[in-house]
Amino acid sequence: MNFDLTEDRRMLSDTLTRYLADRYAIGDRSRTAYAAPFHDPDRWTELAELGMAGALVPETAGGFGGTGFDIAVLFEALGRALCPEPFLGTLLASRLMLAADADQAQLISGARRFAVGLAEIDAPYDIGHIASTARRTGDGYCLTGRKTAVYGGQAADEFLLVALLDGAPAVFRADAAAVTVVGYGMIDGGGAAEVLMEDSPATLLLDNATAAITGAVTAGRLALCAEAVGAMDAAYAILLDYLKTRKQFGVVIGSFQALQHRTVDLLMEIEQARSITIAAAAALDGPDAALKSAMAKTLIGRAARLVAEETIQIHGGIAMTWDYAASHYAKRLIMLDHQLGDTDHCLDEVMQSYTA
Amino acid sequence: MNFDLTEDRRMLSDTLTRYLADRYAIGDRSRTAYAAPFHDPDRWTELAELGMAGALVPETAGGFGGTGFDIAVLFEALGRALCPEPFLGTLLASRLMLAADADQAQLISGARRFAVGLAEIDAPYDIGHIASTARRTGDGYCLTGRKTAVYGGQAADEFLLVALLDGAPAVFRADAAAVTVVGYGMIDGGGAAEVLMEDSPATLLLDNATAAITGAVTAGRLALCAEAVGAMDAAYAILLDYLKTRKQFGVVIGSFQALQHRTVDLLMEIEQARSITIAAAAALDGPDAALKSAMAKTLIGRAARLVAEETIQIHGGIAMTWDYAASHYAKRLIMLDHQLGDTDHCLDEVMQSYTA
Amino acid sequence: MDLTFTDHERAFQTEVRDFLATNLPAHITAAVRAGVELPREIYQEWHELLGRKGWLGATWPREYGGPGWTPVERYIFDVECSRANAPRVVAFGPHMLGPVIIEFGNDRQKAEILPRILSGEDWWAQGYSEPGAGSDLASLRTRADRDGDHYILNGQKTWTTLGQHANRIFCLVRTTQGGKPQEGISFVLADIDTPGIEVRPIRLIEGGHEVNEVFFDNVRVPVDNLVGEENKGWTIAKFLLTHERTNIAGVGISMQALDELKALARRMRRKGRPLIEDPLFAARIARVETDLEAMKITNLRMLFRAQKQGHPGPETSILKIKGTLVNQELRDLARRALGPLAAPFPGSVGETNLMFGPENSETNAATYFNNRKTSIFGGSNEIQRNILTKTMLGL
Amino acid sequence: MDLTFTDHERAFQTEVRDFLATNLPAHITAAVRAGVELPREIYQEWHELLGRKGWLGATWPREYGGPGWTPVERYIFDVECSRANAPRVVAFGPHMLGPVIIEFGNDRQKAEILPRILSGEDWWAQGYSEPGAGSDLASLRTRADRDGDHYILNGQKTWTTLGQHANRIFCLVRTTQGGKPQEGISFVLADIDTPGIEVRPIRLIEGGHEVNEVFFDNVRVPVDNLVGEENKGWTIAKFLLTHERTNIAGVGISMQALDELKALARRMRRKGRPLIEDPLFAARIARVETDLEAMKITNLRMLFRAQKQGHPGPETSILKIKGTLVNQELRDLARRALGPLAAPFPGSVGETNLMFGPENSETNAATYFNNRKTSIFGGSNEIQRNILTKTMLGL
Repeated sequence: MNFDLTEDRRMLSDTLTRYLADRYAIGDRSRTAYAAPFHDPDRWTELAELGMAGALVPETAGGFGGTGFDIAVLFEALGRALCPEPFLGTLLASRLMLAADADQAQLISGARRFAVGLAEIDAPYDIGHIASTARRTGDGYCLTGRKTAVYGGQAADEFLLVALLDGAPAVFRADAAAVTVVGYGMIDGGGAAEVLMEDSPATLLLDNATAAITGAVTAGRLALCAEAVGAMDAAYAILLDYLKTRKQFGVVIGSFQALQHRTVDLLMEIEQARSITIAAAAALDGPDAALKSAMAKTLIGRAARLVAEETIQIHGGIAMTWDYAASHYAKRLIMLDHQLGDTDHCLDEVMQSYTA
Repeated sequence: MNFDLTEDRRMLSDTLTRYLADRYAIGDRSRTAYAAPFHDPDRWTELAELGMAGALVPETAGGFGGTGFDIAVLFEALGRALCPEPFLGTLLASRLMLAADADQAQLISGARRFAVGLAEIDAPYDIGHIASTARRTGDGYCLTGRKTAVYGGQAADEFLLVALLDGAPAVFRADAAAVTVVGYGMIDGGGAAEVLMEDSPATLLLDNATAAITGAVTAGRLALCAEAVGAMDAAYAILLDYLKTRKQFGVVIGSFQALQHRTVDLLMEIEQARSITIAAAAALDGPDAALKSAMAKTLIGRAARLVAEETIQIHGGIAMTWDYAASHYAKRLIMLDHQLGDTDHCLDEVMQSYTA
Repeated sequence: MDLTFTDHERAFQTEVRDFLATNLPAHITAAVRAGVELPREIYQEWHELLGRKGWLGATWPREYGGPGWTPVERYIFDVECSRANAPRVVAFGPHMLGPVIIEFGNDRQKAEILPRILSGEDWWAQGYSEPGAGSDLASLRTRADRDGDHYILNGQKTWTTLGQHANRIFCLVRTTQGGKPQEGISFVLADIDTPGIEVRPIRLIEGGHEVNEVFFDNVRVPVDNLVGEENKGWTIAKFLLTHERTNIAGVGISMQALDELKALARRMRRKGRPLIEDPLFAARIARVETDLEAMKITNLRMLFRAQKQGHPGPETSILKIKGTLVNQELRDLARRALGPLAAPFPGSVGETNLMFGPENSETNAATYFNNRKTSIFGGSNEIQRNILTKTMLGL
Repeated sequence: MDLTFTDHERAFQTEVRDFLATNLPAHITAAVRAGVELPREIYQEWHELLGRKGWLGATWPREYGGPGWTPVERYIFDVECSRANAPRVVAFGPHMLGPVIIEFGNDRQKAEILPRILSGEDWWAQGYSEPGAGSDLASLRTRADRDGDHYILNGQKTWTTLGQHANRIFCLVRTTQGGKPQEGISFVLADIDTPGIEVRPIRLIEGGHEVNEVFFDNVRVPVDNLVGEENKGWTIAKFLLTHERTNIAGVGISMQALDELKALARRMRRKGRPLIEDPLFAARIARVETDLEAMKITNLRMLFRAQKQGHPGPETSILKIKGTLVNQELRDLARRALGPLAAPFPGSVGETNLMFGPENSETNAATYFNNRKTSIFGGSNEIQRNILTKTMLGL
């Protein structure tokens, strides 16, 4: 048993943290996160050069990481800085390409940005009710349908798109030019897109892809949980500082016992969130991966909402303002519950294990 | 709009409250509530003579009450005193007899004690899956099955029993001697019984009785909610008194803000519980009766648990002891969730209204 | 016990409904339904509409141009307006300054100020909170130093809601330094265009401009603009903080939000069926609906007491807390119902015919974040719990 | 990061499992599963069994007869015992007094007291809390006045768990009056049968006899029974309060309770199907299972730190709070699962062959009520929050 990071991962974390502190201080971050293209292409390239995309990819596929703890360490640092760069889409793409044994050199180098179209309006969190379809053509396939909430899609060069082929989910590759991309910024910063496929040409990456897609979602959930832990730590530090400095009625507000006990409750939930994320990271690539990541995401959906709402409430008005960093952490913590399965959806997956 | 009690109901409440204060002070109450027959037959007769059974019965049926507010006022007073007398079974029986236009003179006078067998082990809260059956005989019916949690059954003279007749729930009357009664005391005081029917002779009170049974359960839920409000008020008064007198670290514990705010939260939930009970009382006998009583019971299931657990926790060890009244209030508040549909079951009924 | 309204009250309810059905323009209700920030013109149109009908000064006695409503009538009016998707009345003139002038103003002030509120000519802003004095109002530092017939105002106010639209402002200022915090405070009026006053926007969490900072730099205000006695402003502040609010729980708004939530949950789909059939989501709706149902009665009980005793009881604090919790839970569920479609930052989607969710849902997340304010402003829920600790618990 | 146990630890786990499988008698596990109060004999049998194996003084160094376990081994042992339905070890002798004697006792005390704990000859009770001093231990008033070679004890202790079975008791008493509350306290041992000591039962909420009051009326105790220095008892009290507890969260007990809950939910039926298929109930189970899963890791992190730094961090308070919440929620669900069958007062049903629920479920409600104690004793959850406020928040 060892809860220390390996030397390699500590270095990865330190490097990324230093870079983000330098380039993504909160004011810079918000300018980038809320103006098209909702990330910074130059910085994305720099991050790839620092090895951050490669850290998500196993050595067997040309990267230098890709385990649950690599993913967790990287996303925790991203979360602490609220970094809007499209790492989530990159991770999802990498896992699908890994399942297909596809070359990931351009993903690792950052030369090409990938995004994954999974969700649909009527099937936001599960792949059991996808409506997009693929049709065979002479030399390939054509896709029809609409993919929603394609993270990083507003700035992607290439899409991996899930559509039904002979009734089963399959994954296709399509150039950005081959589909209609409606990009937008997200309320918590960063960008996404709706992707419209109207008999759009594509190549097959993977058929009968249910297991591969579940694997990608599992890794994505772990990443979001780790990101939440980083963001919760940062929000909590801001709150703690405020409790020690802000005065009301002649004393620091941290001296009020009602606030103290509520703050302790946040601490407990953050520690529980950290623990369940460790459990999910350790389980990734094992037989319990999906269940543990569902457990992690449902717990974190609860914890992150509590931390976000209580951070605002205990602060008072100041945390309701754009210019105060805690407000941005609160937004991210709330909105990541909407990604890849919310707290109820993931709880339901845990429940399903009782009757499976 | 008027939230004052009518003069009649105020008198009813005052009379009952005075009687209970005199005869059911907490020590006396616990002796009666925990020793067979788990109520006091003499006091039951006195209460009937004071008109308390009749207050549950409409004038058209020979009583002098029977509205939602009559039921609420009476059970609230019973709840404040944790009275173990079998009023719940009496109310359920009266509603069924009312639906059947049966004579209630003996119920009103207290001469005969009635109890109702609705629930079964595999159908504790709903009548949709009852397994007990009735069989026609020459001059009547014979019943077979087991009825569980028959409140007041340990001391009943006569049972109203629900069994399937031609596949539909019907209500039958059976003398206590015609069935096997396994009486017991309840952990929160008072008594109940399991009733075993082994081809036991009975007479038909009501066939196709689903609506009548639902009506009886609706009234019973209202009664339990009102009882909970009374018990919460009493528990809360004990807690407030303790907060003002108990010292720790040299000050009264009521001076700790964390406890103050949690106590305020209890106050809010009790007021909400009172309100929803008023809503259910007003709706009884109207088209929304079942829905409003389900709303009331689900809210009170939540509120009563919170009040019970927090009352113990804020008190500390003293409220864990048998000799301190708050412990008995806590038990009643927890266990009444187990009667006639718990908080989840009643919530589910509210949910069903969305798709009905 | 009788939970029904009187015949008279029911007739009044019908009158309000009919008035709204006939007079409230569709472009206003559309804007309210869409959940976006309303422009000044819409508020102005609504105020003038009510002003003409004599319903703007809802709490004012008839002699000052109010409708002379009972607490129950005011409640009915509030609920019906919410149900009809009318905008809120911007409270600062009609519901705050108006009653203050009626209670504390002199005859000249009454004659000058009250009609201009009812006509919509004046839009008042509130100058209460300061950066260092949020819930702790008594520690305010904006000072008004006497200079002949004028006060010279210096300092800063904040959280001035819709102050960008106002032409006048009422302020709590410190006219005497030293002494107890509550002493030496005065209640003073000013025109926003007085030299030295600057209104700067505060951008809120969801990106909107709803509140402002107001800076005072040697602002000269006539002494005549003092309301009530000098140094006795705390009395007015307390009057305003405890001023009767018949619908502090926002029952109508929450009823409307619940209806919209149910409609949304019927349209959104999860796992091949409508979201409202998802047991966990339906349970969330049922829980908050039950709370709201109880809160309606709690509200009516408060009205009954207010009507009977002439003043509401401390349950107003309960209603403030519960009202915000219920409202915030409803906003949470509406956001949650949209799933990933809640993500777009309003305005960040370019020209497109694409719907990102059911009609009017594109502001759901922003509304959720914005409404976190309700448990903070007007005396935070923590302050309300402190009040209840004193008044109801006696601790 | 590596969450797996070492080969050595896994081998130890197997050893414990094998030992329990071979040696723990069926009548003991049956009594534990049934959830009833255990009689003295069962504890005694269990203690002697562990004593013979050398596993009773789990935290003791080898030189005093302990097994010399690491924190991880102690954790593994605790979890495996819970999973095997072994009784708890009654902590007062083996886990509390033993370490105190090892740390503060003199050689004579070590030689006399420690072996009698390990052999099961002595059953120690704890005399800590007093009616006026629960969480506020420093305000204790039981006094020990010196009279030659004796102390004369007068006062009252309470919450003395299983004191009815004990033959000896350790007490915090006041040997000097006045001064700061923490000063003048001493740690003294006494035989229960000393004239003037009376143990009276306290009946608990669920009806059981688990705790006692202990009265001291001019009880003469040799001065040799003082442990550590006179008037320095507070040091020992603090040592005990912060004494390393590797399984304060009760992970094994909760794992066992979760398994039993799931089995129960599979057997009980609602609306024609197993309760575990009821979405609202299944959601409750899934929520608490998830919390427990997280808590296991939080516990391992604490162990890792304890092993690495030689002492656990302040997260023990987190584990105490979360551990009780998880355990209490599990007890709540077990009670809830039974529906109306949870109602019978244990013992009130006469002779009958009737089952009132699945096997061993008849004590579920009583266990739920009894376990409300866990968030109160050993430093209530409120005290733990105060501790965390200081240690982790720095407030």
